[in-house]
Amino acid sequence: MNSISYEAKMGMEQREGVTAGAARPGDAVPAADVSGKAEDRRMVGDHTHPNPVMVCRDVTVHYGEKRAIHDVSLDVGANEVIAMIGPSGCGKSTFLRCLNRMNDTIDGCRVSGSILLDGQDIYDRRTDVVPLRARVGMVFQKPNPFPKSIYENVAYGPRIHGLARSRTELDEIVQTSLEKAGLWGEVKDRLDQPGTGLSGGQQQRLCIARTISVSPEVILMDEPCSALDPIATARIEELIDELRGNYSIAIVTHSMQQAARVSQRTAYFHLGDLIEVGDTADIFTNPRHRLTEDYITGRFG
Amino acid sequence: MNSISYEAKMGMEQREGVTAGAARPGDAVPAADVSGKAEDRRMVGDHTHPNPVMVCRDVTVHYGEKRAIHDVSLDVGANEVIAMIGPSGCGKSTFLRCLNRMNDTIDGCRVSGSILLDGQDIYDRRTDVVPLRARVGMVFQKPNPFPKSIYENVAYGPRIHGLARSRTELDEIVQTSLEKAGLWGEVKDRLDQPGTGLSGGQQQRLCIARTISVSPEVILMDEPCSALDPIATARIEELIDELRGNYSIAIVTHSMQQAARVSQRTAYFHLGDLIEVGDTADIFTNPRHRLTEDYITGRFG
Amino acid sequence: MKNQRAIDIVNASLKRRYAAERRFRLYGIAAIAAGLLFLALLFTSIAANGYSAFLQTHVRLDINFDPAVIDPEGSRAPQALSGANYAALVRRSMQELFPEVTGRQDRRTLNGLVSSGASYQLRDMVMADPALIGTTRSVWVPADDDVDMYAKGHIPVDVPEAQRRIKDLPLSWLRKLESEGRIEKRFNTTFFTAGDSREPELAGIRGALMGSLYTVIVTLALSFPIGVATAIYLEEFAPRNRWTDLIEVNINNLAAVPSIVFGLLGLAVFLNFMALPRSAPLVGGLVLTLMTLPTIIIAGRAALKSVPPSIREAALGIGASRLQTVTHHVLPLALPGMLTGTIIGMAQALGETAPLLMIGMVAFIVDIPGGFFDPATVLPVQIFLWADSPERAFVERTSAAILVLLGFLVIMNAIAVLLRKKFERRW
Amino acid sequence: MSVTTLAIVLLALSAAAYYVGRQRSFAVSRGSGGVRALHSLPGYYGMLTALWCGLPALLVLAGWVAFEPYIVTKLVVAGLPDEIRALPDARLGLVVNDIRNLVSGNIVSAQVDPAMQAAADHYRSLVQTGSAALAVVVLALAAGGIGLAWKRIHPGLRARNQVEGVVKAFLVLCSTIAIFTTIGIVLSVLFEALRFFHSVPVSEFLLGLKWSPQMAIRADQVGSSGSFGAVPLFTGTLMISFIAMFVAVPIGLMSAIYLSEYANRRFRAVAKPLLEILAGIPTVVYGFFAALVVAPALRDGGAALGLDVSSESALAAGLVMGIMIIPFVSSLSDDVINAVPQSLRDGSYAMGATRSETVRKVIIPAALPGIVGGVLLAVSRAIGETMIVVMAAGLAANLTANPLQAVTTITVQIVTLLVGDQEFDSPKTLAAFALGLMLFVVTLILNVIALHVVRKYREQYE
Amino acid sequence: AARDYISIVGSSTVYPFATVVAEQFGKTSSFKTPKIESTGSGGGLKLFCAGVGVENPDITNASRRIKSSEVETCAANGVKEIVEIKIGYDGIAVANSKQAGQFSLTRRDLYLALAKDVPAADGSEKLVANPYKTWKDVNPALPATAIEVLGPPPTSGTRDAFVELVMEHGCKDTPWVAAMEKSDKNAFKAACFTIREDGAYIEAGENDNLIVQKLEANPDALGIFGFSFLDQNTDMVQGSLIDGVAPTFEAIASGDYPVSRPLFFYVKKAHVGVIPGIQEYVNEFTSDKAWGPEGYLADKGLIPMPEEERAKFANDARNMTPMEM
Ligand SMILES: Nc1ncnc2c1ncn2[C@@H]1O[C@H](COP(=O)(O)OP(=O)(O)OP(=O)(O)O)[C@@H](O)[C@H]1O
Ligand SMILES: Nc1ncnc2c1ncn2[C@@H]1O[C@H](COP(=O)(O)OP(=O)(O)OP(=O)(O)O)[C@@H](O)[C@H]1O
Ligand SMILES: [Mg+2]
Ligand SMILES: [Mg+2]
Ligand SMILES: O=P([O-])([O-])[O-]
Repeated sequence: MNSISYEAKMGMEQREGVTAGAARPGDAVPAADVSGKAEDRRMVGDHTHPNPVMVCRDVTVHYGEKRAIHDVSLDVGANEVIAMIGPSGCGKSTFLRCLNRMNDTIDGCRVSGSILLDGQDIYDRRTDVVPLRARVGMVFQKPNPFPKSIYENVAYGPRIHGLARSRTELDEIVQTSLEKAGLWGEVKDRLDQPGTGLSGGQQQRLCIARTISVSPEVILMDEPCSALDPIATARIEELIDELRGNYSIAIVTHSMQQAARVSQRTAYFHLGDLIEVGDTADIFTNPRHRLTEDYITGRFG
Repeated sequence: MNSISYEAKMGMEQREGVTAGAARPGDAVPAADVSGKAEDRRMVGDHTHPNPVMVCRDVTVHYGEKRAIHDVSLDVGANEVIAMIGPSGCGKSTFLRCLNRMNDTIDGCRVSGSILLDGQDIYDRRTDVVPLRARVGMVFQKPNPFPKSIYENVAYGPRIHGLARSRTELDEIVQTSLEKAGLWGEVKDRLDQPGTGLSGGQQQRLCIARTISVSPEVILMDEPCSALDPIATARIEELIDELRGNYSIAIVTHSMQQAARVSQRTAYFHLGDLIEVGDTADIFTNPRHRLTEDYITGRFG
Repeated sequence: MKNQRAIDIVNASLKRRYAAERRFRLYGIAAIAAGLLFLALLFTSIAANGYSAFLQTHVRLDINFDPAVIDPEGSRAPQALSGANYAALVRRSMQELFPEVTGRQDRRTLNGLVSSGASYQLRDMVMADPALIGTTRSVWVPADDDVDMYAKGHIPVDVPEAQRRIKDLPLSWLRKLESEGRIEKRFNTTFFTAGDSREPELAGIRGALMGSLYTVIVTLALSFPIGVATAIYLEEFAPRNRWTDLIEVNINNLAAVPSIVFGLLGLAVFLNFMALPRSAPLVGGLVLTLMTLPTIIIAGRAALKSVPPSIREAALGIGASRLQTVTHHVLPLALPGMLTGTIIGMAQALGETAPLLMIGMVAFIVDIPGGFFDPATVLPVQIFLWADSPERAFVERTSAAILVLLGFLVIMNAIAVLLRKKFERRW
Repeated sequence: MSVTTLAIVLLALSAAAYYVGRQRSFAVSRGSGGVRALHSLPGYYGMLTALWCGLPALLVLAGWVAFEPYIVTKLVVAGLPDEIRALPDARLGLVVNDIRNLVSGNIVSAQVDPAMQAAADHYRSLVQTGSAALAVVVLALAAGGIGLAWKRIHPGLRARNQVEGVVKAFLVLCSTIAIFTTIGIVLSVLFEALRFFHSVPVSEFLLGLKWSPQMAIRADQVGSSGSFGAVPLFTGTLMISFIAMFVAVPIGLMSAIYLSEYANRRFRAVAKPLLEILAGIPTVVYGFFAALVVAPALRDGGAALGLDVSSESALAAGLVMGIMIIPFVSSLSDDVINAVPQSLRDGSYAMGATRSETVRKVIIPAALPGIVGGVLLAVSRAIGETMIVVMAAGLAANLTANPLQAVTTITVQIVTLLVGDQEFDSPKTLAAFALGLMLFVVTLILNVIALHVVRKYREQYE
Repeated sequence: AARDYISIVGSSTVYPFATVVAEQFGKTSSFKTPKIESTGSGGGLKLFCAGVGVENPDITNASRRIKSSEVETCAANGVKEIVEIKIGYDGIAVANSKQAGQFSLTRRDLYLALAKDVPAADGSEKLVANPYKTWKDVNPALPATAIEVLGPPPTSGTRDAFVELVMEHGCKDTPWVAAMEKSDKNAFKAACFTIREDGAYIEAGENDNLIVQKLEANPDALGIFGFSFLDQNTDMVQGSLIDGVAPTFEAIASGDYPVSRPLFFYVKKAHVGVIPGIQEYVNEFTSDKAWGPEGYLADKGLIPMPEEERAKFANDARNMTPMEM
């Protein structure tokens, strides 16, 4: 764990920020103001990684006429956890979904720029999304197990990708995936029961098991803990830390504490722009951009 | 604000708990263990309030055969914010939904014990849920504005209850409610636009405005911020603090930081039992029950 | 203070609001009750009219299987046996019962009391068992439709003779037969085993039933997969553009095209252009397929829409192709809704007459169709044709045929509902 | 080999091809790192091989089935005696029919003469040769397909994409059927309609207030000139559809609401399919019900109130039609109401709304687009219905707004014009086609409008 | 597949008779039972005249004679030789419920009651919109019930026959109108053949059973339908006397009852001998046991032709003599 303990330093400050807000009742600042007035939005920090798995350059995404993110360049490094933070609607999810082309499913979504996985542009016309998504797995904000048994949930990926030659091999994959996701102990006796019958935290871990069952290289997580209680959250954070040994992980989160706890690098997005990237410890202790600072100290506008 | 600054004290500790967990990879503790082994589950602390609005005694709820909460006794005091915390599935929402009989809508849900509002048992056969719910409003985890205009969302309650005798009176109610919810400034120019078009935080504030539009005495909030980003969360927390002047508020949250920030009293639930109640400051600095302590320090089982 | 006011207002309005609530609920109950009442009303009125058709009056005759009539040459050749004059045997036995009837006209009337089907029945008996020849047997033969109506009380006997289909003289004969126990109502097997006939007592619905079966098989086999495939394409694959808008508007519009126009289309395309045979269940099925497709597609799309997108995202997210996502996850969840559309669509197809008019299925067809290319008619057409027949005895048979059709419909619905239940087992 | 056996053999071959393809994929993967090195799952290679084996062969088979009679007939005719060959085509066709009857052992028209017998034998032998040749070709194609696929399979072959391409092509094909149906319908009424508009100007047809197709259609027939103003038909259609919707929408909608919001699950499981039966009762039955039960009751009821109710009235037909289309509204609305998220209900109940308030103010508005869809389907059905109107509302084209009078509808006129005595170049019969076209165009316009309205509405709320 | 059965189309009026013959034929011969479609006379002739060949019908039934234009269409499509067989008569009854009294009408009464325009009652030589509301207005001898007649629509052959046999005749009772036939044929037609559209005449579809049932439900109404339906429903409805004659079997057969029309079928000669059984079917139809006065068709309500007419058409049938027009 090389992340810093965020709360210890920021807690008081943030608290005060809120208190200060509360002290001015009725004076709620319109959210629109967050956009700031012609601030400097040039990126600070180093967006590259010495040993990148995915390399994104000048990624711009439009939904129809609307530009959601603008010229974002960022690497995802091998065996790192990179956190993406930023106010709601700033384009974190959009960027994340570019990385395994989940945006393809959205009508009117256009992506430009280049995103390379192992040197190959994933938006190239010849790239097949199916193996891409097997290599770049995704865990969603709301746990979304299939309405099938726990076993089938995990076995689905290996099955469609033909990863197991025999039933025993499949059983093995299911077991290892569930073990890695820290769920095996809890469900080993009821693998044939519906995955939808698990608790929220268990469901989310099931989804993680499902994702790692196809041995992806990168795992994308979009606010994976927002529906979970602290215990479940803690367990998933543990898991992320553990998975880092084998996978690269990009995680979107609203909780700065969480970003501080789990990530090595953090990227701060603001209104579609990537504002600052850097070591998590640096970002939280020593933000270089004013917008970043405002955000992590809870001051805004 | 008489809440204590939780993070300042707990952050380090919790962090370490997680770190400790991460340090033992593969040794994920099954959630089932959380249930503990025949621990002492008798309640500690004082569940009464000197000036109660709602008085609950020995409330037990069953879903079909399954008992969700067991013999919970708790008061909701006038002009206080009481937070309910506890691991997922411990019955926080169930208890909260008892307070305005939202459980009535769930098939097979049975409630026993007594819940008094101004001395009258709300589960009495003669009690009418309609005025009850007008007096005890509720805000849900996921913002759920009606697919109507912002104005109509807020005017809905006053309309069905006939609280406004004229259009101007209604306009007034809508405006005051939106003002109280800190949303007026942001939406006053587009009251006729759909409420579903607002951002998540705005939607949640709209739901709060909708709830206070019928002048309830108690407001129940079930994880009102879990879908929101820090800025929106901070704004809603401000709002809660402000509303406390006129209303009693019972809030369920997964975030101990939030509980620490907004509430005066905190109740800790565990597997259907109310374990500990007390001043928020006391609970977080000096938990008396081992389960509470385990939970708030992030140590479990 | 203000709180107090608000809650007072709420309380004051409660009575009115609860009254509105009760009224609303009552409307709901009334609506369902009205729907079910109409169904019950239709059903009972049909059943009350039709149940008697399941019985048929028979007359017991003592038939002398006279070799001189049946097989004068004694060859026992099937040809000879089948061509013999069995009607003469029937006439003779009637004559023996009423020797006093002599006039030519009277004897004609007398012979008219039994159905012309009696001789076919005797023929079949002899063909099945030539040993009968030379013996005398007591045989129950079907009575004429007028006698049947009389026996069932549909012909009032207390009105002036001129207003009755059965005059006084035959009435006296019937009374005599009754007193001798020679008249009896028996279960009407003919109704279920025979094809159409112009003699009500010989008419059956087997032909129409088989025709309906073949037609429905074609319709179901085509419209369900095509409808589902179209719904899947439009909902899951098609880009939202003018072309798919066009398809959507088209499908909605086809739902409003009068069914007879589909008949015109069938005539032009399937008969004239593709030279498929007229009156064939295959063509009927094709036309009804085109007619039911919009219903199935519209319901299918609604069902697909209601599958939560998170399921699709989950599958796509781990690298399932779109098609795999649909077939593995979305379709199973949408199937119940698709079945709803299919039930309604098939129910409609099963009851349709007008489009079949244009493709020659509104026809008198006696032989029971044995395949998709044989000339056939369908139950609603049979009902339509019988309803237009002058003979009174067809009235009850019409109702009985409707009952059979409803039975068919109920069975089909039940199967679909069971299927729907099976797939609806969501977790 | 008969076509059926051939088809079965082909199916069996395809199954075998699946197996072969799968095995082949295993085999080729062995060299390059096992199954994981394959682009697609082995099953997809199997399916691809099966498609290669089955699809071309099936197409050839279908082509043969379509053209065999034609080819064989040509050949048989070529072998017939000259005097028969000299017959006009149609007569020749009859002779061939007779030969076929002879071949298939059916009853033949007359004595079998030697020439016929010879022709029949010829026919038989041709068919035999033909089917033998077909069998050879089809089987060869199938085998060739397997071989080709076998050769093409290598680890990089994008089998899944190709199989899915075929499936997707099938899906697209299916969705175009609606278009082809529309084109077919337009074509099958357009020309006749144009001929109609030659004798009756469009303006008169569209704006004329009098519909009376009483027209002499043969020289010696009595009749009058006829007039073809379709306005009374449109108003009649409108009125009856309106009355039907007046019955069906409240009953259907309230039933749906009751079923989804109030009734328990078991009641719903029984009542819903029961109501669906209403859609399947033959319209003749409804027609009798309307004409013999409802119409007299209305008449007597009207008389008691001092109203003059015609014995055939729009009201009777509309009421009964309304009953018939109840399930279209109730079943489809029930589905969409169920799909309204629970969170909206919770939101409303938590405000202290009663159930009915929640339904009226929150659920119905939210479900409206879907309900409108169901209602549109029901309207469509009402517009297209014939039998009930013929039997209960009569055929008189009155231009009236009084539902107690007899009216007629477009579809009724189409049907009566088409099944009554007809003459295919008199406007009287051609009018049916013009009406069909008009109805088609009008409903098309209505549907386009509906699509836009629903879209707009939906966008506003999502 | 080859066709080995006879295909018959045509009139819904002839359908009940043709089907009886077909059934009898199928049961007693070695041939299959013919398939008979009820398409209406015009629709049947259209199909019939579409050409020679298996896909086209062999025989069409008609409740009117074939038109010369139709013969031309036939010829243009290669259907040159058509054998015409007249099979008998169908009486058209004007009837009402037995709950009310029997009507005795003249054709002139019917004309005045049902025509759109009638000669002015004051005797002046002009046509006025039909003013009559009750039968009594038409003829003081008739009851004072409102005129309400359920009858076939303009697309029906029955309607044409009714107009020809009743309206035209009734119309000619007024001499100055009759004179118009020569002077102004169109005006004459308009005066005599147009049926009123103000609700007194109710177009009631082609289902005669339904008309009978409606009469039963509405005793004030009269209905126009085929004799066989009257025959089968004598307990419910009664035929009105027309020009003093009741619609009975005998009266129609003898020609005393004025409202009856001939029924026909047409055989495509080119098909005889190539489609199995056509000749035999026609023979069955034209045998005395079928269409004779005591034949089974008479039982079903077909009014037989006089002896000599039967002989002529039976002869035509046996020899397949093509018609000439
Ligand atoms: N499907 C879509 N169509 C149109 N606009 C969209 C769509 N999805 C997102 N957007 C817009 O794109 C912008 C970025 O959205 P995105 O979901 O990436 O934000 P986010 O940072 O993930 O926010 P949150 O924290 O609320 O999840 C927002 O303004 C949003 O309104
Ligand atoms: N509708 C229901 N039917 C049956 N069991 C239910 C239902 N709702 C909740 N439960 C069960 O009751 C128990 C308490 O649930 P509740 O929702 O109150 O927990 P919670 O504390 O709010 O959890 P969370 O933090 O996840 O929202 C759980 O075990 C849950 O599974
Ligand atoms: Mg997001
Ligand atoms: Mg909860
Ligand atoms: O069907 P018809 O031509 O006899 O009216």
